[in-house]
This record gives sequence, structure tokens and C-alpha cells, in this order.
Amino acid sequence: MSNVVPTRNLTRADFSSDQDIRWCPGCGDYAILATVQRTMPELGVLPENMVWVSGIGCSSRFPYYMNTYGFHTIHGRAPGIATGIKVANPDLTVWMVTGDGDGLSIGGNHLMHCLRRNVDINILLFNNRIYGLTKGQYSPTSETGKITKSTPMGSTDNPLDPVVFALGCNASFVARSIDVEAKHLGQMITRAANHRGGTFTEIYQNCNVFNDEAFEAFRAKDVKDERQIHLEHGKPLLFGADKRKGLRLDPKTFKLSVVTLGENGMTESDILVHDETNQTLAYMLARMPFPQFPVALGVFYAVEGETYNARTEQQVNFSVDKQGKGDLTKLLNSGETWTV
Amino acid sequence: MSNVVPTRNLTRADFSSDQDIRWCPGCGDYAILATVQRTMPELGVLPENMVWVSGIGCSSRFPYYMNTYGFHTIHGRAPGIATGIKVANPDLTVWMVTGDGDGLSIGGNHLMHCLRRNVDINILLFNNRIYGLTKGQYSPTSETGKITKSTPMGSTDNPLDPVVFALGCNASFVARSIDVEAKHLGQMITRAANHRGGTFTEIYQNCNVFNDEAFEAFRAKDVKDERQIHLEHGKPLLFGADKRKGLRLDPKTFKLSVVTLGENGMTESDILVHDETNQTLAYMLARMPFPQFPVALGVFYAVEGETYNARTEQQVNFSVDKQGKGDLTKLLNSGETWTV
Amino acid sequence: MAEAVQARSSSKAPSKIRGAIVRFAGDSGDGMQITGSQFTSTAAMLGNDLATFPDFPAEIRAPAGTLYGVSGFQINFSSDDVFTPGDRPDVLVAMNPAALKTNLAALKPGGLLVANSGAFSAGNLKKAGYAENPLDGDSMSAYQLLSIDISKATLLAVAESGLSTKEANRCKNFWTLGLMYWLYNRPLEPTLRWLDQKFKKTPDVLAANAAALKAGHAYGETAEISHERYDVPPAVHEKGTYRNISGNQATAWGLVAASQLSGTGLVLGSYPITPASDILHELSRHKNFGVTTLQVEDEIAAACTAIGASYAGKIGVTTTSGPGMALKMEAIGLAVSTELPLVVINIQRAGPSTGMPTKTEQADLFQALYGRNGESPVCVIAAATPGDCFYMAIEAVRLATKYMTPVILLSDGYLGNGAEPWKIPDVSSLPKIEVKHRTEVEGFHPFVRDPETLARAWAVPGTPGLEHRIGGIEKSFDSGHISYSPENHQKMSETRAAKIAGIANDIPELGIEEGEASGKLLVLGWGSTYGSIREAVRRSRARGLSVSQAHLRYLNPMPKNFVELLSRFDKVLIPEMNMGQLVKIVRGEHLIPAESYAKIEGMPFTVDEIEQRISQLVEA
Amino acid sequence: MAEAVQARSSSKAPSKIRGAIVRFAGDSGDGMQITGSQFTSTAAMLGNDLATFPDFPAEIRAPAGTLYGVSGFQINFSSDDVFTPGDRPDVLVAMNPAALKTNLAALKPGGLLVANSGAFSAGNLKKAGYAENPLDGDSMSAYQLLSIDISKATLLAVAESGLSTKEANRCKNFWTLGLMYWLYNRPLEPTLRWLDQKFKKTPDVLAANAAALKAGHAYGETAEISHERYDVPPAVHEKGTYRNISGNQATAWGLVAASQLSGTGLVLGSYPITPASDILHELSRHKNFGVTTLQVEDEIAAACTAIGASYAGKIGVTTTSGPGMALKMEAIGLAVSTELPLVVINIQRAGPSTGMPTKTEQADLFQALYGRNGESPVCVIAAATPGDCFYMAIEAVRLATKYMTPVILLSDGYLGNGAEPWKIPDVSSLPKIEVKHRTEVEGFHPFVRDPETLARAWAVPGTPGLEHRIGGIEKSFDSGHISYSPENHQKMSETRAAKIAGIANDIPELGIEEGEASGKLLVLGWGSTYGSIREAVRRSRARGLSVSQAHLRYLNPMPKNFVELLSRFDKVLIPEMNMGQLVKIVRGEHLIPAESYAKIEGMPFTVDEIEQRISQLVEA
Ligand SMILES: Cc1ncc(C[n+]2csc(CCOP(=O)(O)OP(=O)(O)O)c2C)c(N)n1
Ligand SMILES: Cc1ncc(C[n+]2csc(CCOP(=O)(O)OP(=O)(O)O)c2C)c(N)n1
Ligand code: SF4
Ligand code: SF4
Ligand SMILES: [Mg+2]
Ligand SMILES: [Mg+2]
Repeated sequence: MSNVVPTRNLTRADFSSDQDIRWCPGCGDYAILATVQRTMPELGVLPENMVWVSGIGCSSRFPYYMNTYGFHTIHGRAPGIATGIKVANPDLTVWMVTGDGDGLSIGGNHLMHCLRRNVDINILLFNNRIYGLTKGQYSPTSETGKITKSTPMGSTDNPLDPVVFALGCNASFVARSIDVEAKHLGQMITRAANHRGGTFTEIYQNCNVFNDEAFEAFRAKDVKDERQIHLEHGKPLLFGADKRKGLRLDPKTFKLSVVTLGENGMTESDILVHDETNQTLAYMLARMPFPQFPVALGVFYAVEGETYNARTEQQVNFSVDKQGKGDLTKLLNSGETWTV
Repeated sequence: MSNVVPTRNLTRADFSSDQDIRWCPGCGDYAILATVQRTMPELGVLPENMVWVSGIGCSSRFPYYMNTYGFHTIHGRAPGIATGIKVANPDLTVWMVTGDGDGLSIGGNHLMHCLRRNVDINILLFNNRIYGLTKGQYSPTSETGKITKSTPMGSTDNPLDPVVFALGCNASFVARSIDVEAKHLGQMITRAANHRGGTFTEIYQNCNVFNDEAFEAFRAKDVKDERQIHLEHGKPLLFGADKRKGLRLDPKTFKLSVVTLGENGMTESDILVHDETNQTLAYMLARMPFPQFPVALGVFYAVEGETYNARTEQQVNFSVDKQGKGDLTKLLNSGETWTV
Repeated sequence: MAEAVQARSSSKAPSKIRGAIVRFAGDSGDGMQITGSQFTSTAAMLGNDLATFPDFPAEIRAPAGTLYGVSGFQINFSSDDVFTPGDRPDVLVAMNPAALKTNLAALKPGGLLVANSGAFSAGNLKKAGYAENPLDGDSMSAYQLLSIDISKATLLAVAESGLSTKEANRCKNFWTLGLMYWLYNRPLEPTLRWLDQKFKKTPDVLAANAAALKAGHAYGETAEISHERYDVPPAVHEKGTYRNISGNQATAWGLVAASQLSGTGLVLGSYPITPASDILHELSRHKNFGVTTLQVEDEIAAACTAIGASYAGKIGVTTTSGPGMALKMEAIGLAVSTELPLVVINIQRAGPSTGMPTKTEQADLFQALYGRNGESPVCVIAAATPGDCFYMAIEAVRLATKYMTPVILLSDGYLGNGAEPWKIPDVSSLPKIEVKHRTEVEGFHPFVRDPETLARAWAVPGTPGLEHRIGGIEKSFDSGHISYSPENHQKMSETRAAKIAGIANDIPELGIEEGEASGKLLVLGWGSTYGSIREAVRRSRARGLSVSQAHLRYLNPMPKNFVELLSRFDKVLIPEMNMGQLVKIVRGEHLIPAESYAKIEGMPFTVDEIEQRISQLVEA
Repeated sequence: MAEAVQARSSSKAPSKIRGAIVRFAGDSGDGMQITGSQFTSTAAMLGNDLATFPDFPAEIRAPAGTLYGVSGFQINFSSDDVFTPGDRPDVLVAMNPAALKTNLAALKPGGLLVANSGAFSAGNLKKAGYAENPLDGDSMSAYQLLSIDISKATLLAVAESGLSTKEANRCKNFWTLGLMYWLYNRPLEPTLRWLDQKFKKTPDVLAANAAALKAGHAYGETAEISHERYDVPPAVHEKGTYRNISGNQATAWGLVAASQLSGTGLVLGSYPITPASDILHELSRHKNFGVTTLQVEDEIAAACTAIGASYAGKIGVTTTSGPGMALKMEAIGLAVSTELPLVVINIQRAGPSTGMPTKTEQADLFQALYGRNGESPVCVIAAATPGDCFYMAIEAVRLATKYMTPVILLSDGYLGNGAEPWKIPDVSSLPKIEVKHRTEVEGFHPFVRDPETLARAWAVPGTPGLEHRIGGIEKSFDSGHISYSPENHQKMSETRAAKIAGIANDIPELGIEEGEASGKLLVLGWGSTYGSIREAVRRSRARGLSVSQAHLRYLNPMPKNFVELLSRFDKVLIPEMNMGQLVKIVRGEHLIPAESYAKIEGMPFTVDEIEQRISQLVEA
């Protein structure tokens, strides 16, 4: 987050570049782009103070369409470049777009370190559970047994959950949303933007060409109420069309279950209350198996802390305060010298 | 784990190579080596069927001292090489040694993927919270503010906990021990060896040259009973010299606390019982802040599942069963051909 | 109106021609790649020699009607030998305005332009940047324009299929193919058979496509075209059974073959990247050959799994393209130092950095030779044609396992995606690959060498008594243990170099592909420039010029007679799709003042370009 | 007993000599590096010219007494110009049997051997592989043996300090240093002052070390040594203030200076690796210069953070050694494609792969030039001496920011760890570096170029109106937007090449370091071979041979007069610590039949070696 105050009124057009958008018709990336472009004007950051950084993949083409500064880098390395940008100029607001391949396959290490360091950049991971740009191979988030061009007999890997991974990396803000849920997605983006420190938001994104309907089981209109649970801090973890289902923890077995209010004597006081500051709870919610449990959306975890870039900047400032502004002549003549 | 049954009696000498050991005198690596060499004969695997793979670092010199097959590879890449070995010949028993730098800095991504895939190799991560071989820079597990050669004003990163990380990567077996606790370490190694599937064991290791006494606050004889808690499946999470302290979970706040039996009406039934099959519990135990809580040692999590190498092997076998053993002439003549 | 072909009945017999070049161009969604490959299959089955050039857009599915969404497929088929997909097409099929805009410049003056007027809507014209419809007015007067509303004709033809208009519209590529079959007097049956197979499960789509194909053919036959028809007789091929094969398919099959020929399992570690992914895809379908394919997390892991597999006694292979190759270099260095066999295949694409992933280039030769830290010699070889990829893949495995070394096989996007008719070899004629895993304990240390090849022993885990440790630190020549001795480092560096240099004794000498064994000019190529050079040299020779062709398949080491052969010519010309890499090596290693012809457009050389350069040099 | 130096009183005046070469060798724990650097400081302050060569074991703290645990430090100090640490020492100090075993062969015949007999215990003899004590018997008869129980003498000297025996024993290096100071008639004060500083907080250790130093000196003075003493007068130095500087320190300071001279903040992204880590260490101490140092997760991230910083308008720098360099190549390619300034510093070490991390080599030149995919030209420069690293680091920043390009600066372990007296420059005499960040909106696109330098505009985020997107895909020359056009790719490839080639107009011509401007033989070097070549050429010239020296600091592009200069000599010899890399480039690019003198032992050339080769070539 940057502290620069906007000096002019911003609209969606201010954030839309003149480049032709080159995603497949029907791709979920369009919806995300639209929500981002709609949300940006509300954040109070001028386009010239904003940088969008990405790796390689369909999702990583995103920066071309934002009328801000943008850097379409190399596969998996966006976190390093974004870190360099933020450290070099902490006044910039840095967003990063990555994919499940870019961010979790080749780029998993950089993502991990970026999150644990709490670099103040906002990361959006478009998870379509497939490699789109290379025309459809399975990704680290694809379900085991996935049949793709490279795995005609099914993939042999256990998938990774991006939210679980981010929690394992000590991320200071972890959220999840869905491409087509414009309102929810907009809220998550706003939350991320306002969080002081690094943020990680997974966005389920449909690749209609190579992995169509990957999220239909809980994204579709007719099932979503029963199959999604929206996390809200301080509120009981209820879901269902009439909010009569809820999550309950057995304190003895340390196991979670879905219960229905009114059944078996269950009341709201039996239901877990969401606490964004509790990493263990976040972890448990992210690990709920589907479809036995609903899919959790919203902010899993958010606790602000010191950022890497702030600490780095402080050291430079502190060092100037303590040692005085560097004097080259003094440096060159420091230690033992002799004169001829 | 391999299924090869040993055909001769093995002793520690069978696993000790003739190479001079080149660690600094007093290094914790010696103790680990000794325990490993003492434990190996009991595992029933012949030296010729065992491969020790490592990356680069002081810890990664380990394979040279084992009289088995060994591969001292390149920095951070041991998981890839170990995976290749195991997939190529699943009959081999593959062990991997890495450091906090090798495994979590440059090699974090490979480690992550190796763990999530459940490749049947046993990984030992020697965590000395420092880069030893390059003479003392901070590592991803060093505490924030660590003063080293490269960080004269203190490091600006938040550290990573290897156990938390491994849990975030879906590892199927996660444990922790200490270099000098030979008995405990031996048990962990045996548990790892007997676990069907990939295993991850963090070993706190003292680097007496560049990060001496990093673990003394809970490793030292006089404090260890009060500052360590040993996890045992199915047993209550008690610690202290007289085992009167324990861990209790508040089911409402979802928070953990240290309680004393007999005080405030606490009895053993208030104490959490360790369950190796509960990832959330494991995660919570790994996240306990020290010194408010004791440091947990033992097996955090262990659930056996299908391995990557087994699935990969099955596909080859299944494919031979279904399509018949490959016939090159048939392949070359498949599809449309014409004869002149 | 342009000098359009008048619609009238035409029942003339087709005239015999030697060959033709046809380019299909349309929207990514128009199915041009299928049309092209069907035309290719039929031509192949009729015995024509041929070469093809598919040209995809970079986008997965670019928005309809855009210039960057145009997909093209060119085929050159003939009763003569064919070495390239041809420079400029005789016939251009343009399925929409964008296809016309991006391809017209290539069409030969006076060539036939078949345009789907039905797609020349105001919207499409605008997207292509046409202010006016180019099919109206005089702007096409340099060509024979055949403007047909193929969209409408197709809808009419498939009306009975019950398909939706959208689906029905998708059949127009088969209508067009039918028309082209009529033009070149080709049978419909091969494609009808293919449709039967392909759409077994969707009979309505099958019926519609078949109807469209027939209707397009009938349009030419019955109706209304004044244009001549042609017959392209079969080429004189060596006896044998043939198939079409693309470079990537041939590479994959070569690896399967090598595994069989050596009786050694193969493990591919790979990470998808354009234009190399198809090798992974193809290999993953042949697990019943004992082939294991691992799609891993990145290129480094891909190289490392392959190295691990090699260490464990299998054939470790990794496939990639330029940027991925850069990432593998440190790991390849480890294989150099530990002297493990490793096959690395780079399907080059245009760089630097991400570059132009769907475009071809030969600019990774330096990287292959020199891209590692330290003195790190490897064997580098390159395939010349799609079919040659099969043999060079086998050769890569043979050399890697025999010499315990990484072998880098260079191919490129043009070879990988391009296809050619290929004579299927008799399996028994393929080279045996003898793989030796050491078992003898006596006298063993991990760096004990075969005195002839200098290869170290391949002792694989699981072998009793040969337990040993290897790594990337310098090793003693005499024991394989770590050594920091100055003299030993010199000796080991020289040994590694000598081992690779010694491969020259085990590879064919450089031959003359075309022309005399001495003369004014030798055109020396490597990799995918083979076809263009061959054809250009042929044509130049036909014009009486003293020019010959040689083609390097072995770049490191080079064939033993290399210098001697080059010295028999007054001049040497080296065309490369880069800024001049081989040429620097030839000059640097051998002080031969070869001339560079460097072109870096992401496209193969045209025959014309090389022919002109030859003329300049020989006639100068 | 060997012809040992007899103990007797000696009060002779020291005899004046030109200079001497002393090697200190002992266990890693014996403090030889400190001893060496103290001896160096004192020699420097006395005005000697000098050069040093520290030689560490690869192990952090190898077990005591082992051969591989021996640590050495050689110094060549003189009243003449000194260019190298010297070939063979005049004096060898061996603190234990292992040190004797590994170093004796280097000692000049008749040289002085000072051995700590107290460490020649049975255990240590065995570890060093001595069956018998070499100090007994005749085996040292070729040398002047001064066998002293330094251990015991030290314990005695520090008895009053209250230190434990173990701690007291650690002072024996200062005892030895005291003795050496006596031998060369040097004052103790500089070292006493240094001890005061260093051990401020541990007065007992301070006192003990000082006592040991004095005792060693007194041992020579008062007691009992028959050996001559020497005086090495000051060298004639240019006027000015001097200091000792190592290559890595000079590199770090050069970067600080460049940041100051350009008024632009500097961001270092780095990952520790031997022998480059010290640059990171040193830079991290100077944050008050607005320098930010990031120790990140690996070399790729290191390069990427630097690139990110450059994009944001700072000077992005990354430092590493060979294997790390291999990993950075893909990212460097991105900086080539996006035309961002980036300084990449490679402190080369012996390869391939992990190689010999603590040993020096020059084998990464090819990698620097050619290690990326595609045509990916960068500027490559190399420092010649430790002090030169300062200037070349400034030059790297100047060229990177002026030409918007990666610049690779090559140094090596020998330069990085080696030190030399260095004349401290007047800051006002250093080149100004003008950094322009574009702010003008009119006519802007990200690839708009300066017509002279061909550098694109550096438009940094935060600048209103210049919002733009860049990336690694090929860009249109005219707009900076993505372009797949063939002609554009050719044009951009040529432009990138021309931009780098054009740097030749902005760098000094190649000069003659030593000798005439034409003649029989030119010895051409690059990098750390400077000193050995210089000295060898001097000596050869003193013998009347027609030989000159030139030294390349700019490897790509090369100085404009390069070919012309070389052509003035009958022969060109290129000594390199590799298998011959520069020599191939010289031959390949310029068809000059230069001869290679390649040595790959992880060690610098001795002067002797080069002198002999010169003789062979000139006298032949
Ligand atoms: C070094 C390198 N390796 C491989 C590639 C090929 N590649 C490009 S994008 C991609 C995967 C993209 O997947 P994801 O990040 O999920 O993006 P999506 O296309 O699905 O949005 C791959 C493998 C590359 N460009 N660079
Ligand atoms: C590619 C590469 N980068 C950097 C290095 C230098 N290096 C060697 S070991 C090491 C860190 C070792 O730390 P750790 O894994 O914790 O091992 P330890 O020495 O502490 O046991 C580094 C940075 C290298 N060898 N290779
Ligand atoms: S391939 Fe998939 S992810 Fe990529 S643009 Fe098309 S629909 Fe979107
Ligand atoms: S540096 Fe530390 S980790 Fe390395 S060998 Fe020495 S004590 Fe052990
Ligand atoms: Mg994806
Ligand atoms: Mg460590």
C-alpha cells in the first residue's frame, strides 16, 4: 500500500490500456480484469504510481491491459522483480498477477519467500488448475488423475492448495475469491489493497478452453449457496441458502463437522466464529475436503506486521542518521593508509 | 522404503565410508552422522541398495561419509535428483540430506513439490539457522534481526518454520528432532524409514562456528524438560520434568494454552491428546511460539498414502498390460502410411 | 472488379504440372491446420514429395477476425524432390479479411486467390484494417481472384445435418478442402476415412463435414469455375513404406527407439514450453515401451530428474526450448562433472528472453556449446529435417551412454512442427546401442575409464560392491575422490575435453549433399536450413554455377574431415537463422574465412534468398 | 641433522635486498591469514610495493593437522614494482607437518624454512603422512632450516596473561610474525596498534598477543639466530595516499562510488557464494550511502530483484560466481530484451559445476558472452588487478545506465581475495555518471531511442504520463508494443547488437602496458593474469627480447583499435587460466592466428611459466 494521495478523480478508463485483449473469448480472465479495473479508481492510487508485475502465462498478460506501469517478466520470477521494484521505490503500489503454474510450479520458491518476508505487494493468483498458455497440461493445483496432453493416463501428483501453501509460508494476508463473483472479488481486492503488508489472494478462474467448468461444482448458481461458505471476521461460520448450516469443531477430537442449526440440538453457539487472526483456524478452513465441506471464500487470515521493504528502508535511514550521509572520500581513506 | 530383504548381518561399519570427515570440530553434524550410521543396520536395507543424495552446504557433505551409493549434487536441487533416482529404480532406498539454506532458500520449490507429490524418499533437513559453508550468512530460518556478515544491522526477513512449511506442502510425514538427542533422533529416523511414502524430518543442528548455541534455550540439559514437549501419538500432550504441564485448547477461541495439572482444576482430561493423523493439530503444535510454549519434538503428522513413484510405475505396468509390450515396428507403422 | 475467374462450366482434363505451393490462411477458429494436414496426408498418399509449414498465432484463441489471430498452413507438393515448404504460394486460400491482409504479399504474382467473400463483413474488414472491401474494385488485379461465399455454400451443404448455424459454419474448412481437392484432382476418400475415425462419436458432425467436403468438390466439378485443374503425378520415391512425420514426433519416436535398441528404460523429465511440449505429449503416450515421463515443476527439476535417472542407470532425457535451456545449464554442468549420460533436447525458438515463442530460430548454438560456467564440454548435434530428428535422437542416446556425457540435440520450431513424408525404417537396420553397467568390483573406482572412449564406468546403485559417491566438485583422476590438486584439475579438464573430442572418431565424416566435392563455393548449413539450402544449391547448379552443399549434424565435435572438406572450396557460405554463430566457430576454431549469411526474422530462409546469395558469391 | 641454522648471537646490521617472497602456512586454526595480512599492512606502510595470495582450504575448519586443512598466505614485497605474489617463496613458515608437506615443494632451493618443531608430534606427522620427522635427518638439507618450538616459546611468552593453554597456544602466529618482523627489520608498532583496536574488549587476549609478538621479535633480536637480517627499502611510488585493497573490497567501493557519482541509489540483489560473498558483506556495511543490499533466496531472485530495482530507476546490481551465473542467464536475457541497466559481477572460480570453489579460474568468459538463449548481446568487461576492480565497477555502472544494458564485470577469486597497495583516488577526479530518467511525455514510447547511443528511454514508475508496459516478448521498434513481425525482429536484433557494438566509441583504445608499440610478440591478456604477464614481459625485455604487453579490460565490444594493434606484431600470445577462450574469440571474430597458452590448475600463472613461453615464441 502506498501513502500517495490521489490528486484527481479516477475512473475505470484511467486504468484501461489501449491494447487489444488477447485472451480466448469466454476466458475467466476477462471478468477479473473488469473487476480490477472497476475497483482501482476507488483505491486512491494514481495510475502512474501503480505497477503491475507478472510472470508468464495467459493470466500473466494482465499488465498489458492496465493503463499503469507494467512489467511482463519471465516465468515464475515476478515476485523477485516486484520485490526489487518495491524496495527500490516504496512509494509505488505494486500488484502482481500470477497463475497456478507461474506462481506455484516454477515460481513456488519465490512466492514462498516473498510471502514470508511480508513484502508489501499484492499478489493475485489466477488458479485455473491448468497451464493455459502452453495449451493444456496439468498444473500443481490440478486434481490427481487429471488427464491432459502430458498425462494421457492421468497425473500422478497430489495437488497443492494455494491458500494452505500461503499459510504455510507465513503470509500476512490470505484470501480467496472467484472470477465471476464480481462483488466478492472486488471486496477482496479492496481488502488486499488496504492491508498494510503483503497480501495473497487466490482467484478461481475458469479456463474455458483447456479446463472448462473446473469450479462449476461450487460456482454454479444453483449450488453455490450450499457449497460455498463466506468467511467474515467475528461472524459464525454459517452457510446455505438460509444460513442454517454451520461448522462446528469437536474440541476433543479436534475435528470439524458440518451441522444444521436446530438439528441434534445445535444452536448458533455451537458454531465456530471466524477469526481472521487465527492461523490455525485459517489452516483448518482451507483444508476442508470438498464436497463433504463447503469451499471457503473470503479472508482466511489477516494480521498486519512490519514489512520487508519498510525494514530495509529503515536500515538505510537509520544508518544515515547514525553514521551520517556517506562520504566517499572518507570511505576510501578509512582504515590504514599511508602517504608517499 | 524398499522391500529388499537383507541377506547379511549389518553393522555400523558397513555404513561408514573411508573418507576423512571434514566438518569443523564440534559441529552438530558429527552427532547426526553417528546416529544415522548406528541406526542404518537396523533398517534391513543393504548398503548397495541405498542412495544418499544431497545438495550443497556443510550438511550436504553427508553422503561422502556413508558407505552406500551417494550423490553430492548442486545447491538446492537434491529433491529433483532424488526423485529421478527413485522413479528410475523404485527398489532403491533413497535418503536425502539438505540444510536450511539448501532446502529452504534456493531449494524451497523442489522441496515443496517433492513433498506434495509424496515421492518415497526420506528427507533430513539439518537446520542450523545459518549458511555454514559460505561462512555465516543468515538463512530463511534465522530469527529476524539476525546479525551476520551480510546483515550487519540485522536481517529483515521473517523466518520460516520448516515443519509448518512441510505441512503447508502436504507432506505425508513430518517430524522434528535434535542433533545431540541420539536416542530420539534414532527413533525419528527409524519412524521415517518405516513410513511408506515420503518423509520430512527437521533436525536442529548446532553450528558451533557461525551460530553457536542457537538451540541452547531448549536443548541444554537443565532446561530441556521444561522447554521441550515430545509428541506421541494417542498420548496427552504433557511435558515438564514431572509431566505436570500440558497443552490445552480453548474450543471457543481456538487458542492453545499451557496449563498445570492440579492448578485451576486442570486434570489430564483437559489436555489435548496428540493425533498424528490430524494436520491441523500438527500445524498448531508447529506454530507454538517459544518460549511461551515448549518446542515440540517428535512426529507431528504421519498418514500413509499412495506415492508418486508407485503411481508412475503403475502407469508403465498398466500400459504394458493394456497395450502390450511396446513394438517399435508397430509404432513406426501406426496411423496413415503408404507404400511405394 | 478485379480480373476474377468467371464462373462457367469447365470439363477440361486437368493439366499435368510438376508441383504447386498452396497456403491455407484463416482465423484460428477456421481449422486451417486440419485442412492443411488433410491436404498433406492425401498428397503424401498419392506419392507426392512434400514439405509443410504451419504458422500459428501466439495466442491460444485470439479473438475472431484479428490480424494476430490468423493461422496459416503452407504445403509444397511435387513430383520432384521437395526440400522446403516453398517460398511463395501459387494458391492462397483466405478465409477472412485478416488472412488476406497478412498473407497476400506472399502470393506469387498472377497466383490464384481463393477468398471466402462471406467473411468479408464490415466488422471483419475493420478488424483487418481494410477501409474498403479488397474483393471489390481493382486492388486484386495482380492475381486470379476466385471470390466465393464459402460460408453460405457450407451452410447450404450441411443444412440437413441438424447442426446449429455456429456448428455448421465450422465445416467450411472441409468445403474449402473439397474445392482444393477438385483443383488438384485429388480423391476425397482418404479424408472421408479420416473423418469416419475422428468423429466416430458424433455422427452428425461427421455427416456435416463429409457433406461440406463433397459440396466443395462438387462446386468445382459441376459448376462454375473457369480455372484450370491440375494433376501432380507421384514423385519417384525410394521403395518402401512411408508416413508423414513431424520433427517433434520423430524426436519422441527416436527416443523410444533408442530405449528399445539399448534395452534400457528411458526417463523423460520435462516442463512444458512452446515449441517443445509435443515431445513430452507424444512420449507420454508410449509408456508400454517402458518409457517414464515426468512433468515436473520447472526446467531445473526436469534436468535434475533426468540426471537422477541416469545415475540410477536409465536413459535420462530432458526436453525444452531456449529460456528453459538457460535454466538447465547449471544442472548440465553437474552431468559434465559427474560424467553421466544425459540427453538434452532444445527445440529452439526466437529469442532473446521470451522472444517470439511460436517463431523459429537457430540462435541457441552458442548457448549449447558455451552456456555453462567453467570449461564444460558437451557433445552437440543437430537434426536437419523432421525425419532426421528420429535418427539424431537415437544418435544422442548412443553417444550419451557410450561416452558418459550430456549430449545436446538441437532442433527448432520449424523442424518440430513441420512435417515431411518419411520412409519408415526397418527396425533391424537401426544401430544397436550397447549399454554397459559395470558390475565388476575388481579395480573399480567411479572414474576408472575405458581407455579407448575415455568414458568412466557406469556403476549403478543396487550393484553390490560398487558403492561410491560422486558430486560436482573436482575429482581425482586416480580415485574419483574429491581433489583440489592443481595438476589433477588440469588433467581432468583435459580428459573431459579429450573425451568429447574423441567422439569425432565415432561419427560419420562430413559428406557432400549436393554437387561436386570441390569447387567455387560450398554452402555449409546446420539444422533446419537444410531444405532451403538444398533446393537453392540445386537450382543454382541447374543454372550452371559451381556450388555444393554440406550439412553439419555434428557440431561438437565436428567431423574429422571438416577442415579438409572446406578447404576444397574457394569460398564457404554459412546461412543461419541467427546473427552468425556457426560461422564464428568455423573461423575461430579453424581460421577458415567463411562468410556469414545471417537472417533473424523468426522465419526459415526462402530458397530465393539463398539462391541470390549464392549467385552473388559465385558470380562475383 | 639437516644443515640447520645454528643458534648463536647475531647483531650484524641487516643487509639491503630488493625484496622477498614469504609464505606463511599452517593449520586453518593457526591464524595464517591474519599473520599474512599483518605482515602485508606493515610492508605497505613501509612503502614497499607488494602483492599477496591467500590460499584457503575449502573446509570451514578442517580437522587440525590434516593436509587439506592447510591454510597459506604468500606475500611478495619489494622496493621495485611488484605485479604478482611471486612464484616460489624465499621463506616458508610451516606451522605444522601438514603445512610443510603441502608447501615445501614451492620453496626456493636454499630458501629459509622456519618450522614450528613443537607441532611435529607423532599424531601430526601421521596425519601429514610422514613416517619420520622430516626435521630430523637429512631430508631438509636443500634448505636453511630454522626449527623452533614456537608452541612452547609462545606459552612461555604469554604465561602471565592468565589465558588457558588452548587460548595461549592461539598466540603463536603473533610470535611467528614477531620473528619475521625481526628478520626483515620491520617495526612492531603497526601490528601493536591493530591489536589494540581488534582486542579492545578482551584485554587479556590483547596482552597475550602483544607479548607473543614481542617475544618472537626478541627471540631473533636477543638470542640465538645465525641467520642474516634484511632490509627492504621502500619502493618508488607515485605521490599520494595509499591503502591496501582487495579486489572484492574495491569492487564494493567502486559500486558505492558509482552510486554517488551518478546521484542514483543502488540496490544489490545477491545470494552468497564463494568467492563473491565478500562484496555483499562489504556493501551491506555502507547503507548510509543509500545502498540497499538484499540477500535473497537464490541467484535467480538476486538477478530479478536487481532488474526490478533498475526498472524502478535505481542501479540494479547482482554479484555471484560461476554456478550462480549459470542460474542468472535467463533473467539477464530479460534485461537484454527489456533494455534495462543491470550490473552483473562474476567472481569466477574453478569449474565446471561446483568445481573447486576456493580456487581461481577465468573460464566463464564464454558463458558471459554466449550463455543465454537467442541473440542476446551484452557488454562484458574485466578487471586486471585488485585495485582496478574499483574503476571497472564504476565503468560497469556508467555503461549500464548510459546504454540501458546489462554489463557483466568479470573478476576472479585471485583478484577478489588478493590485495595490493592502492593509490586512493581523488574523488573529484572520478568520472561523472549522468543518469537520465525521462519525464517528457511528448513523443514518448518505451523503446524510443537516443539516436547516438541507441539507448532506450529510462522512464521510471511514478512518472506521470509515461505509463507503459514492457516484457520479454519482442517489441516493435516503433512503438514498444508486442510485435511478431519478421522484419521488426531483424531490425530489433540488429539494433540490440549495434547498441552494444557502439559502446566501442565510448571506451579507451587498447594501449601497450609494457614494451614497444610493435614487434615480434604481443602478449595479450585479460583479467587477473595482468600481473604475471607484466612481470614476465618485463623480465623478458630485460633479457633483450622483443615482446610487449597489452591487456583487455573491454571484452565486448573490444576497443576499436584492437585488430590494428594486434596486427603490428608478428605473433600474439594469449595466456588464460582456462582452456583457451579469448583466443577463440580473437581468431573467430578477427581471423588473427593468435596462440593460446592455456593453464587450468585453479592457480595463477607463475611469472616463470609465461617467461618461458615468451622465450619459446620469440627465440623460435
Ligand atoms: C522458463 C520457461 N519455462 C516454460 C515456459 C512455458 N510456459 C509459459 S506459461 C506456462 C504455464 C502457465 O500456466 P499458468 O501460470 O497456470 O498460467 P495460465 O496460462 O494458466 O493462466 C508455461 C509452462 C516459459 N515461458 N518459460
Ligand atoms: C548455485 C549456488 N549458489 C550458491 C552456492 C553457495 N552456497 C553453498 S552452500 C550454501 C548455503 C548452505 O547453507 P545450508 O544449506 O544451511 O548448509 P549448511 O552449510 O548450513 O549445513 C551456499 C549459499 C552454491 N554452491 N551454488
Ligand atoms: S487458454 Fe484458458 S486461460 Fe488461456 S486465455 Fe484461453 S481460456 Fe483463458
Ligand atoms: S561451519 Fe558450522 S555447520 Fe559447517 S561444519 Fe563448521 S560447525 Fe558445522
Ligand atoms: Mg493456470
Ligand atoms: Mg544451514
